[in-house]
Amino acid sequence: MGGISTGFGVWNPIAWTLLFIGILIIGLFVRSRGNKSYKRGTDQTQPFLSGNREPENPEALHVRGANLYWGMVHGLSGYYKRVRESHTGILNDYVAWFIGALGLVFVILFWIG
Amino acid sequence: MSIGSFSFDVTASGQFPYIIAAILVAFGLYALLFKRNLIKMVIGITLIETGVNLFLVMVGYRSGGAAPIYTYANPGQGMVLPTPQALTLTSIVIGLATTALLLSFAIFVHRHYGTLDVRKIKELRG
Amino acid sequence: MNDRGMSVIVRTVTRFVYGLIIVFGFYVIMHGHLTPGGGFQGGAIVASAFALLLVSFGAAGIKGKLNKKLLQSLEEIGALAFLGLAFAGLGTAFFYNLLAHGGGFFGAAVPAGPNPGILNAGGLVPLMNWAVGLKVMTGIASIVIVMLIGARKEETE
Amino acid sequence: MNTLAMHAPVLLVAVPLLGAFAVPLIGKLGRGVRDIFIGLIVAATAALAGLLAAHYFGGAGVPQLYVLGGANGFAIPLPSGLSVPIRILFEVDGMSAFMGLITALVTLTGAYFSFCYWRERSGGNMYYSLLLLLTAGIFGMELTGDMFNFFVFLEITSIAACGLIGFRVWLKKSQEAGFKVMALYTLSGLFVLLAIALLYGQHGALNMAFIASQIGTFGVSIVDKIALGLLLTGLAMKAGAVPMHMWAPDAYGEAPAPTSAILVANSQASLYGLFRVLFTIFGVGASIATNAWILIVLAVLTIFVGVTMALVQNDLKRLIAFGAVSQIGYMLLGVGVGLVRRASILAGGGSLVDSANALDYGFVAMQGGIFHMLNDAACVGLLFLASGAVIRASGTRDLNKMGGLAHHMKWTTIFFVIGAVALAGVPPFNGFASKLLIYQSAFKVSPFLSIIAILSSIMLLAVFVKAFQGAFMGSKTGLPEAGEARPGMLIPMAVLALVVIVFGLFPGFFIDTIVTPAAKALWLGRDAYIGAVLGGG
Repeated sequence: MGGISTGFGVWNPIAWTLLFIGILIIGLFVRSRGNKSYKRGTDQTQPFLSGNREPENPEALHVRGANLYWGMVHGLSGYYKRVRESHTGILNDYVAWFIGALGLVFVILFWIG
Repeated sequence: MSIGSFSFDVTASGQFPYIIAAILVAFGLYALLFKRNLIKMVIGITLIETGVNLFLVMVGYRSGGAAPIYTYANPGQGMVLPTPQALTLTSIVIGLATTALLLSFAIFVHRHYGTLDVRKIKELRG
Repeated sequence: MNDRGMSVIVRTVTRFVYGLIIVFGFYVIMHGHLTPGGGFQGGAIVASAFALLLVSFGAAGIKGKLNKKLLQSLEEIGALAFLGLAFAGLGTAFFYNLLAHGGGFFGAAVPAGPNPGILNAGGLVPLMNWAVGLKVMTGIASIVIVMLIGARKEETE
Repeated sequence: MNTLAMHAPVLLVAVPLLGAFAVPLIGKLGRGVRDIFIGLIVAATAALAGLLAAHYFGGAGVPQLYVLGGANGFAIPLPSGLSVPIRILFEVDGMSAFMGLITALVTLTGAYFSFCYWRERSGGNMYYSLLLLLTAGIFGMELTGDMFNFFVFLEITSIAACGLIGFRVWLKKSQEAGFKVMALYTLSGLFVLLAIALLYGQHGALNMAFIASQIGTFGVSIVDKIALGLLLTGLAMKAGAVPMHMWAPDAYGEAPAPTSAILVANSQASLYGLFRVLFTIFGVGASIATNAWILIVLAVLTIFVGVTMALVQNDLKRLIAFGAVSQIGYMLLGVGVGLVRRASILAGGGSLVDSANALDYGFVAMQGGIFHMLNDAACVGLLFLASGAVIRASGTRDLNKMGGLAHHMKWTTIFFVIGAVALAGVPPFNGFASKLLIYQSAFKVSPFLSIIAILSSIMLLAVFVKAFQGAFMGSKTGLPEAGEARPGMLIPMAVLALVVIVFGLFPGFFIDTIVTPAAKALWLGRDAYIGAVLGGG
């Protein structure tokens, strides 16, 4: 019930959810059979910070949103530089984009058909 | 060229208003693209609007037609099309509202930014 | 422009003409269903008289004479009246002209051909013209007042 | 047909309009009375939209016509015997009714959320007045069958939307956004008006069905093509398609949180206008394939640029706004792929009726694109409402200054996560269902399209991980106002979350009942749309 068939495959969310819950239960069951060597009050409960000492102020540990994808943005810096610079914030440029797109659409419509 | 009792003026002078409309739109676009002052950009928008309105009125014009008012034309006399005139009127009313809103925004932008130079009003970018 | 308005000449001429402008505006609204014009045009003419008063006497000159709150209330009433008249025809269709060609109130038929027209015609159209006229004259007047207040704050800062 | 259902199309516009004009007067009676009045108006509007949809999807299945001001039909017979469709018509087919449902959902939740959102600050009568005006305008755009009337409603939404963006005159950025958005809206509106004038000059009528039948009879002339280009670009700009999207993040980001979602619904209404133009008015003729590829190019650009720009935003609302821009691309992609298929069917002399089922990739793409409109409205609405609650609690919109809010606002966190994963297309939520349809059918046209769409969905998930990490994760902070949102704000969010979950768990049911009729109305409803107005078939 409730599934969709796309002509290429079938997607049934109810079956998927039941399967997900089943796998979750199996996973939890496997986990519960594991070795219970966890001891409270020892160094095991401390977060692992590459061997560094935990800072006094817990907020220093919070990776702020802006830093989250630093690496990826850096890797794509060539693309990002161009795209961010095209969002200049100047209204004339926005109008120019619109007129340019309009011109392009006209060229396509009349040239290609 | 004629349809029924109306005729379309296809001579050069008959096309004159269309040319004026095109020129008005072009001037308006020029102002929007190259003028840096917010007020001048608003003027550019109103110029485009005027051009479009002129075009609308001209679309409904039939040479020899009377003003489309019931009590003005003789029975049997042709009238110019009333619909585009109603449209133009509506468009003018809308234009009044948009222009008023744009100018109010310009006043407040000037109060906050201390300038009307569009190149300096770009806190929202990137 | 300062708070006291413009020169004596302008103020004197304004005293003469602003009443005439308002009367003319009301004429345009009233004959909206017969001649060029109508609610919006007439309302704009009346509002231009308010704008003239504002410009020539300055903001201080009209203080207490044009009540912004009252103008805005009248604007809403005009809009509601227009919508109410549109709702009135809902028995048949929205915007249905109940009164036209009924023979009674605003129900006369206008003869074809050049004639001065009959005011008592047009059904709901003249009433709607009045509603729109009320809305537009008060609306534009309040826009002008608000913008003047905005511009004056600008000068003092 | 009962009287209420008969009058529903016009009442959907008239009731919010009445509310918009009455609010300042009712507001004088006090805040409680005013809020009750607005609540009633919005609820009545939503009920009318539901009634209209129930009438179409629950049986009628034919376009419903409403003639404004006319007792006896829409055409006024002239002495010459010519009968011109001059009256203003409202014409409701499956797509209109479907869009009405979306708008009703978004405005209902947005308005009820506003009551609590503005409690301390000066919400003001004007805010609600503009909100109701915007609602009326959006409904008008979706229901009208008249080109010029469409333009009027377009401008009403422009003015009301910019009023909502900029009514907080003490905020610097909102004024800047208001001016820019208004200038661009006006420009696009004027080009749409120019196109309408050209169409009027060519065909002598403003009725969409009449123009469509004229184009079907006489073919697409040069003037029609110019009008098509202007309409396509103008409406794509108002929908926020890249590269004309620059206003969209400003608008969605600077508007008050409850109305941002309504602005997205406004963009979707422009999208509806675009689809109406491409499928009904220019639905037959030479250039359908070209139009389709223009849509697809716009779609790919919108999806990719929207999501990559969202990744680098540090302002919570601007981030969601770029995400919302990218979702417009999915709708364009689905419908564009459908249009490509439709063009090839029409060119090959195939039957549209035979292909209107789940076995034809073109129709599946249409279903996906249209279903995604509803899903996007629900998810983006949920995200914007949640961001409003977050901003109220933390007093900032900067992701670098927030943190640890999950400790204070558990429910808001849950709702935000639901909206975010659903929008990013994580199963089993509704975004996945519609995106799956788009991926699989776009693959048939070009694998490249599917790859872009899937990659961008994954990146969108990354974007929301960033927002979630920035706003909700981390240790408890000493933010002064931090605390759970009020019930009045949580309930609208819960309603939207429920919609997201239910549509995700039972997509087949909703696709069968509402999405397929809406897609069919575009896919093969052209003749019925024209026939309802002009008679015959």
